[in-house]
This record gives sequence, structure tokens and C-alpha cells, in this order.
Amino acid sequence: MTPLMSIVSLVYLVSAACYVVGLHMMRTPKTARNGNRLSAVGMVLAVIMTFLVAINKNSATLTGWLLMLVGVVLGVGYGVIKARTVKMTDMPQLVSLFNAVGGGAAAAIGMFDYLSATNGSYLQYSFSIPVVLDLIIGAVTFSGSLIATGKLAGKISGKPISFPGAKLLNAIIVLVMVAAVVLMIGFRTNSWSLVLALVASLVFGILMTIPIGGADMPVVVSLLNAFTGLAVAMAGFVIDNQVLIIAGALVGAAGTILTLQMAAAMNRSVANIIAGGFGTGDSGDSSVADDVPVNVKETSADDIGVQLAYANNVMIVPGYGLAAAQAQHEVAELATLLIEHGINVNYAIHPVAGRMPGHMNVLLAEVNVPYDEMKQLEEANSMFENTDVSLVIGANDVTNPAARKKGTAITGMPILDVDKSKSIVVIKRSMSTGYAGIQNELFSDDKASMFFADAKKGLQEIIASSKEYLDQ
Amino acid sequence: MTPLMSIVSLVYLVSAACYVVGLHMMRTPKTARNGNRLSAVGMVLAVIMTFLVAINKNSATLTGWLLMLVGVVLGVGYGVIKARTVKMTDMPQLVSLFNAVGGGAAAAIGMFDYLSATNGSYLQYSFSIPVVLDLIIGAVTFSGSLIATGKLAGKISGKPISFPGAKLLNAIIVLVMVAAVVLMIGFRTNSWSLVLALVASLVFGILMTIPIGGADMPVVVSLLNAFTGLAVAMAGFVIDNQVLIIAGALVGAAGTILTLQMAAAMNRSVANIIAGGFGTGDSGDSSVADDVPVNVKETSADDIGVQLAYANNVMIVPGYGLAAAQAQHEVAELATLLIEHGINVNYAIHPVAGRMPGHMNVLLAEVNVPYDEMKQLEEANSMFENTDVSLVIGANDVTNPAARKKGTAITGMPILDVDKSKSIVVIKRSMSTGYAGIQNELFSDDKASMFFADAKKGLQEIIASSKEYLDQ
Amino acid sequence: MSQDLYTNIAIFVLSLLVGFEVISKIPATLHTPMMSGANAIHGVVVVGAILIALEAQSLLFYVIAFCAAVLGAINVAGGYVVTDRMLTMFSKPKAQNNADNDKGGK
Amino acid sequence: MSQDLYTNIAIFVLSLLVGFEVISKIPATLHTPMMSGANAIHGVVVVGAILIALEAQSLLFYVIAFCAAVLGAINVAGGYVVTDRMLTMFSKPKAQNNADNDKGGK
Ligand SMILES: NC(=O)c1ccc[n+]([C@@H]2O[C@H](COP(=O)([O-])OP(=O)(O)OC[C@H]3O[C@@H](n4cnc5c(N)ncnc54)[C@H](OP(=O)(O)O)[C@@H]3O)[C@@H](O)[C@H]2O)c1
Ligand SMILES: NC(=O)c1ccc[n+]([C@@H]2O[C@H](COP(=O)([O-])OP(=O)(O)OC[C@H]3O[C@@H](n4cnc5c(N)ncnc54)[C@H](OP(=O)(O)O)[C@@H]3O)[C@@H](O)[C@H]2O)c1
Repeated sequence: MTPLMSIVSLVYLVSAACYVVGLHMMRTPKTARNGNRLSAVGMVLAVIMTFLVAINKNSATLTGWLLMLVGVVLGVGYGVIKARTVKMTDMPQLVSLFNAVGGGAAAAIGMFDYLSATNGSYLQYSFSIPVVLDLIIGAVTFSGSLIATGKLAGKISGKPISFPGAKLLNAIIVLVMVAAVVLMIGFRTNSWSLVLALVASLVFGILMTIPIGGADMPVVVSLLNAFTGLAVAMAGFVIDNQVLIIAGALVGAAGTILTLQMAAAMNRSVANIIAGGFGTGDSGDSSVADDVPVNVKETSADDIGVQLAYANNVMIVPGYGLAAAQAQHEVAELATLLIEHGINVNYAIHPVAGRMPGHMNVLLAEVNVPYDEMKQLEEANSMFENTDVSLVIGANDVTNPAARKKGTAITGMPILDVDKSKSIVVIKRSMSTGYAGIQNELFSDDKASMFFADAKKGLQEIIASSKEYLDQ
Repeated sequence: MTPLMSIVSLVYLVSAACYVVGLHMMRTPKTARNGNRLSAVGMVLAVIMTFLVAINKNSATLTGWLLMLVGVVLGVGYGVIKARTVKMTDMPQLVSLFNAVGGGAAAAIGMFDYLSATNGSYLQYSFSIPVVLDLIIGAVTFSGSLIATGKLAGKISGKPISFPGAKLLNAIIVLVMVAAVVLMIGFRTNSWSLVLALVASLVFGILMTIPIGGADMPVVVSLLNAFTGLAVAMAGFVIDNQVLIIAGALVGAAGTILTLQMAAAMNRSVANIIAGGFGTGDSGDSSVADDVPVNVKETSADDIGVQLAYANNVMIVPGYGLAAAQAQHEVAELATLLIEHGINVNYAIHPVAGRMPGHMNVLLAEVNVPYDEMKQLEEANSMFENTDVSLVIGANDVTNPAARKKGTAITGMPILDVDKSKSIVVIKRSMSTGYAGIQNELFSDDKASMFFADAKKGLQEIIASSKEYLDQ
Repeated sequence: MSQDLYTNIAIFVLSLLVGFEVISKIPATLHTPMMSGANAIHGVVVVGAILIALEAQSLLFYVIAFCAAVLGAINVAGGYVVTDRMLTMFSKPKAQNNADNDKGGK
Repeated sequence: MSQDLYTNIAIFVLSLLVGFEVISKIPATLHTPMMSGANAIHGVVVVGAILIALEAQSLLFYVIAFCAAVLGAINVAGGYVVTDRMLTMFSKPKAQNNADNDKGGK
């Protein structure tokens, strides 16, 4: 190795170590931010080294240099601006978009190198296998992640989309992919093989993602993220660059484990999620509501105001409905009001409340709820006994005692033991079900009363009435 | 690479993966044993591959082959027999011995390769640096681990050994080591440089270990274990063998983390341990006992028998004294007796009770105490409130409430909250202190009474008296 | 198998092992930021994009390389920035300065 | 730097990272068996011992190689066996079959 390449290779190793240590530091909130920054430092090092290599090699045309620099500047600009301006709640779709473009870039590298080698001869396996994997995986994650982005953003219906003949189409596409792979690996190079592989992979990415419900998208994005990692590692094999191999394999493996953990936190299996068709509801449509069962008590904002004003300990239990109604500001306002009057207010955060991991934390952090008021599952459960009023806002499944019984859709999921508290107030629009599509016995608990309203409007009314009683 | 070397290299990778996954599986008791076996399978693969390489290379003399085979067979035989026949409680010193020989083997490889290259010329840094590190680290761990073995086995006094001029001698030895390193790396090869480096390193290993108290040995062994890993990795650089590099680096890093955790569990720092001079006592010598303070209640075997016979929940709190007295059989006998009469018996296991990590588990497992009766710190602490009698057997520091105060030798160490139980009985020989050398207020607690006896004899008396009352 | 290929395979396997081990039980709250952080890391693909751009000599290749550069750069830059923003939510000190008011006034 | 040396360094660094990550919070009970398990792994040094033995051509080298072979073999064989023995203590099913007696008889 030349001295320059020696230095570059060693610095690549240092940057790889930065990614690993950075990821390690992201395990706990305290060091997470510095971990991400360390990882970014490693990335900057890797890019600088790459420029050194490029300058030293001096093989590029002026056009090549210009296009590359313009491309990088454009990409960085777009990425940074998007990342800076996106709303907190829109972050998941942005992550998915960034994942899509990463897959796209990996696929492009595969295309470039396959086409460069296309002169009608046979390829060596050590080149053709990674090139094909790079192309296929990259293209699948590109189109798949774009669909996921659309679903998360609500631009594509979150409902699992299925159509007659979907299975057949899927089978055909898989066959085409296999054929294209065989053509690329076993036969003389040919740009049409490439086009075939590319198109089939793009279609496959779409077909794989559309039958999955919007609520399962975070897990799907995580899985595609791991895929992109693998595609990048394959690109590293193709262009013989080790930092790509290391970082790609790292993300491929870490992303896989993360996906398994995310699925486990939702008490689902990854296979079950990919099979699709679950999470139809998102319960956005309250017209599907059952009739209100007779044994459910209704209550009013006024009554809730009294209860809160005379409570010592209030626990707020937020769920998907809070996010759907964008009522986080109202929650914070109510909490501040109560705290100012000497009432203890805490939040019981279920790990899978909402529609993405950490959804509730994100929402509440946006309105500056202190981290230590957000009680995670176990701690919250130990507090319900001393809670005077539990205010359940747009949460359903995460409080459903059906989880403790056998044979329900959520059996075995740990839940928030809201039923231990002295009084329960539930704010939701109707009796309709949540994500899992099952009725919630909690609502007919003796201590529970329902306030049927949109979370935002309902909270505004409750704030108004609480003020009255607090200021008396 | 030849096809054979390709296969060998790939299988080496597989075996490296076995070590990693095996270590991973050792994180929890459930999978630990299979983890170790997986790791062993990887090792067998690596050895088979190495024989293939050796046969294929065909460079050895007949003597070489014979000596190697005889050596391996002898080593395997000795290792297996030792490992099979050792007493449970003697295992730590055996691990330390195995660590010593590993370091010795690594050093021997370094010697071999340095001497092979000794023809009065300069060495390349890429060879001389790893060779020197291999030699020095290997020799230090060899002699250091042997001293640790001796201390653990009681063949060398467990007391920190220090003598006038120790610091000066240390400084001289370090200087000699540096000189030898400079000679080997910066000058023409010379077998005397090697001898110098070797002797200095061996002496250094001894000097490093003798000032450390016997009770700190497990941490020292763990540290030396990590060192051996590094030495082996260096040997891998020297002979350009990647499975050595991977496995050595793996153990070097994992061993370091493990050492830190072990030290943390004892509420010490590694630096503090290496500095030495702590853990003088081992309190084997009860003549150093203070006078019995007036406010300590003494009790008799008879009285304890009554208490136990009429208790519902008994918690046994074992400590170093139980191990010192080899009274584990008596404990099990007493527990079985009580359980047969419908009394709940559990064991409160403090992580650093005794003199090695897991000491109590090892002892109790030897006499078939079921795993689920051994309650770890937190669980045990939640049970003391409902405990009628806590039977503290030869434990001292791990129950000492001084840990909750500031400025004592054990401040901040989590302890077993024995004082929460309704009655406390302490069996020890005198009022003398434990490892940390400080008095224990628990003994003068209103609810506590002392039974001064050797743990084994005392328990035999208690068993006899309990039988009487239980059979009434 | 060439020595180079073997080196790459060894590095790939070891990196997979690191990846598997680096994620241990993570609190669910951190799943999204962690995923986003990993997403930023595969933005390293921009390194590959830079390298191929310098090999391009004709229109088709210019176009592909340009696309790769833009896409890779979006991934890496956007990835780190959005992760950092997500994580600010965890490092925020008590922003509600009236949250700790002493009891009373009711 | 030669390509070989670089490969070895890369493998060394990655293996260190794997080692750091593979140990997470371990219960104290497992510290000793885990240390012993790691100890067995560096018994891989026997591979090195085997390889050098085949280069030996004179007395001194025969002696050193023989020592390395014996010592390495003790480490690897003894290491795995003793670890396995330690770990039997954790997999033992309830051996006291009267431990679960129902209450009464007192
Ligand atoms: N966090 C994740 O990563 C994730 C990802 C995928 C799936 N999931 C799943 O999502 C579920 C989360 O549980 P959850 O309790 O948070 O939500 P949920 O069970 O889906 O219930 C949400 C409730 O909010 C109500 N709601 C909807 N819009 C509202 C509005 N504007 N105002 C007031 N209420 C509104 C709905 O009832 P109405 O229609 O009657 O108002 C619905 O019952 C779990 O089953 C989990 O497994 C979680
Ligand atoms: N587990 C580890 O890895 C490890 C390693 C190194 C150090 N340590 C340290 O060791 C200590 C362990 O605490 P511990 O409570 O188990 O032990 P300890 O505090 O050392 O006390 C042991 C007690 O047992 C008594 N004893 C000794 N021989 C006895 C016998 N034959 N019969 C009855 N009693 C006997 C002694 O008192 P008498 O002389 O009055 O009988 C002594 O006070 C901690 O300070 C820990 O940090 C632990």
C-alpha cells in the first residue's frame, strides 16, 4: 500500500470505530446525542479521506468533479434543510425518505459498476454476486421506503392495500427477479439484464410494502434500514472500499436486532407484520363505532374539572388519539395549570403508545414536558395505586385489560394498570376500537367515566372548567 | 490464496463467530453452558484447520511432529484431568493457572520467532513491535498469574506483601524492561536482549501481584486474563495467523470490560486494587477481635432452634465465614429440615459475599440448593420485611449499614437490608471485622443476637436443637 | 479466493458481529432515534458515490454518478441532523421553570 | 504498510470492538464462569503452538515449541472443561426433590 492509502485505511478504521462507539452511546438518553455526534465526526473523517484518495488518483474529468461536487452540495443542502424544518411528528417519514435515498445511492453504484463492466464478457463471481445483491437490495429498499414514507405521511392510504391477483403478481415478479439474477451472474454482461433486475426489484419493493398497515410502518422502515445497510456493504465489495463494508454490515446487523426489538415491543413478530393486513383501523373513522354499551358512564368537562381540582396526584395516560388530535399543547397547558396549584402531575408512557416507538415522548418533549415527569411502564404501574385521577387521553389498547386474558389480539402485551387508580377519566371521540380492533373493558369499569370528544377540543373544555374550580 | 487456505481462512472466521456467539450466550445462566460448548466447537474447528495447514505445508521434521503431538496430548490430558477433579471451591486458582500457561505459551511463540529471526540484522517494526509486546505481556501474565494462583490456593500468604525498597525495585525493573524493548526494536537482533526482556517481565509480573491482597485476586486474575488475550493477539501478528488475532483481541477487550464490572461490583476501582495493600485481613485470625461491646446480645443454639421452629419465613444470609468453615453441607441440612416442616427458607445472595464473584452460588450449588431459592440482592431486599428470622452465617460487610453512611470503607456499596427483618441471628466466631476491616452496627441492633461459634460447629448445634423443637 | 476478497469477507463478518452486539436491550423510547442514527451511518454510501463519480467518462455514467452523489449526500447529512434533532428531546433540561413550584396556592 | 499488515490491524480493531460490545451488564454470579470462558478462548494460542512446532529444526527450538504446545493445550482443554463444570451449577434442575413440599406438618 502507498503511504497515503495506509493512512486512509487506518483513518477509515478510526471512523468505523466512531460509528460503533456512537451507536453504543445511543443506548441511553444521557449519552445518545453525543453518540450521534461522534458517529458524525467519524463520517466527516471518512469523507475527507475519500477526497484525499480522489485528488491523489486524479482520474476524474472536470465534468466528473463538478457533477460530484454539485451533487454532494445539493444533497447536503436538501438533507439539512429538510431535517431542520420538519415537524417533530413528521420525523418518521423523513427518516424513511433518507433511507430510500440511501438505498437508491447504493443501487446507483451497483448500476454504475455493472455497466462499466458491460462488454459482453462473463463476470467473476466475486464481482457479480455483490453487484447483483447491491442492485436488488438497494432498489427494493428505494421503492419500499418511498411507499413507507407515503403511508407514514398519509399521502398513501395507511390501510393495507390488497387487490385480486396480488399473490399471483408477487410470484411473477419474484420469478422475473430470479431470472434477471441468473442472467447477470451466469451469462455474458448485458445492460438489458440490468434493466430487468432493476425494474423487477422496484416493483417488488412496492408490492412488499403496500399490503402492510400504516401503523406497522415503523417496523418496516427499520427493516428496510437494515436492508440498506446490507446494500451499502455490497457496494463496498463492488468498489473494494472497506469503510462501506464495515459501516454497511454494522447497520445491517444492528438494524436487524433493532427491528426484532421494535416488533417485540409491539408484541408482534416481524413475519406477521410483513405478511400484512393488520392494523387496518388507525380508528381514524369514528363512524365504525359500536353503540355505547349501557354500562358505560358518560361524564362532562365540568365534572372532570372538579375531579382534577380536588386531586392530589394526577396521572396523564396519552395514546394515539393525542397525537391524532395534535393536542399536546393542551395537555401541557392543563398540566402546568394543575402543577401551579400544587397538584402532582405525571405522564404514564407506554412503550408502544401511539404509532411509532417513542411517539409519546416525542410529542410531550415538543411541548417541554420534563423528562422525569414521563414515567415509563414499570414506574408508572407502581404509581397508579396512589393516583387519584388517571386521565386517559386517546389511549386504548395500551390500557386494555384484555391483554391479561388469553386469546385476544393483545394477549401478553404489558399494559398500563390504569384500573388500579382511584378514578379513571377517558377522553376519546366514541366507543370505537384502537389499533388492535378490540373492545376495552376498562371503559365499563366502575371507576371509569367517558368523555366523548376530540382530544384537543375536550382538553380545552377541561382546562376551562379546571380553572374555574382551582381558582375558587 | 490456495483453495486450501481459502477454506481454512473461512473456517477460522466461522470459529471466531462461535467464540463471539458463545460469549454472548454466557450472559445469562440459561444459555451459558451451551454458549461455552459452542465456543469449544469453534475451537475444535480451528485446531482441525490448523492441522490441515500443517499437513499441507509439510515443512516439519519428524521430531517436530512428534514433540508437538506429544505436547498437545500431554497438555490436554493434564488440563482435562485437573479441570475434572478440582474441588468447586478451588476453581478460581485453577482458572488462574490456566491463564498463566496461556500467557506462557504466547511468550514462547514470541521467543521462538524472535530467535528464529536472530541473525544480527535489524527487524522490521511490523515484526519487532508485536513480537516484543507478545513476549513482555505473555511473560508478565505468566508469572503474575502464578503468584495469583498461589495466593488463591493459600500457598502464598494472601496478605499484601510489601518490603522496604519495593518501590525502588519496581522502578529499576521497569527501566530494565524499557531498555530491553529498545534493544530489541531499535538495534540488531541479539538473544541477550531477549533474555533480558524475558527476565525483567517475569520479575515485573511477580512484583505487580504480590502487594495485592488475596481477596482482590479474582479481579487481578480477570485483568491478567485480558492481558493474555492481548499477548495472544500479538502472537497472531507475529506468525500472521488471523484466528489468533481475532480470539486474542476479543478476549483482551471482553476481559477488560469484565474486569471493570467485577471491580465495580466490589465498589472498588481497578487502579485502587492494583495499587494494593487492601484486603489485609481475610479475618482468618480471630485473635484480633475487639472486646465484645456491652450492647451486643449473645444467644445460644437452643434459643435459635426455638426461633427457627416457630418461624414462617427464614432467610439465610451466607458470607465468607460459611466458605471458610466449609459449612455448606450443614446449611443445606438445616434448610431441608426446616422446609420439611413447612417453613419457607430462602438465601439472600450478595454479589460480592465471600471472596470471589459468585462464591456463595458456587458453594450452595455444590450442596444442591435450587437456583430459585437463591435470591439476588434486590429480590432478597424486597423479602426481608416479611422475614421472621434472618440467619446471618459468617457474613459481615455485606450486611453492614455503614455502607449507607458517608466516609466509611464501604460507603455506597449496596447491602442486604437484613435489619428490616423481624429478628436477626448472627453466627460468627467473634466480634472481629470482615474484609473491609470495619465494625458492624448491625450486631448491636435491638433485634439482633450473636451466636459466637465456628459456622460449621454452630450450625450442627442449631440443627440438633431445631430438630427437638420441630418434632415436638 | 484472492487475498483481497478474503480480507473483505473477514471485515464484513466481524462488522456483522459488532452490529449484532452493539444493540442490547434498548428502551422503546430510543428505538426511533437509534434507527435514525443507524440510517445516518449507512449514509457512508456517499463515499462510494464520490469514488465512482471520478470514474465517469460519458453521459450515462455522469447521470448515474450524479444521482448517487445527490442521494447519498441527502442520506448522510439529513440523517445526522434529523437524529440530532430527535435527540435534543432527551437532553432537554427542565424547560418548564414553573414545574417545580412548591405545593400550595390551591 | 503492507496489505497483509493492514488486514491484520483491521481485524484486530474490529475484534476489539466486538469484545467490548459482547459484554454487557452481567450478573455478578456469572463473572467467574464468564472469565473462565474467555480464558478458554485465548487457549486458541495452541493453534500458534502447533504452527511453530513445524518450523523447529534444532534443540532450542524443539524445546520452546514443545513448551508452547503443552502450555497452550492445558489452557484450551482445561479452560473449556472447567468452565463447563462451573456452569453445570446453573443448569441444575431442582435436585432437592423435597424442596417443594407443601406447607404443613409443623
Ligand atoms: N408505538 C408504536 O411503535 C406502534 C406502532 C404500530 C402499532 N402500534 C400499536 O398501536 C396501539 C397503540 O395504543 P394506543 O392506546 O396509543 O392507541 P389505540 O389503541 O390505537 O387507540 C387510540 C384511540 O384514540 C382514539 N382517538 C383517535 N383519534 C382521536 C382524537 N382526535 N381525539 C381523541 N381520541 C382519538 C381512538 O378512539 P376514538 O376513535 O373513539 O376516538 C382510539 O381508540 C397499540 O396496539 C400498538 O401495538 C404501536
Ligand atoms: N466476592 C468477591 O468477589 C470479593 C472479592 C474480594 C473481596 N470481597 C470483599 O469481601 C467482603 C465479603 O463480605 P462478607 O460479608 O461475605 O465477608 P466479610 O465481611 O469478610 O466477613 C466474613 C466474616 O466471617 C467470619 N468468619 C470467618 N471465618 C469464620 C468461620 N470459620 N465461622 C464463622 N464465621 C467466620 C468473620 O468473623 P469472625 O472472625 O468473627 O468469625 C468475618 O467477620 C466484602 O467486603 C467484599 O467487598 C469480595
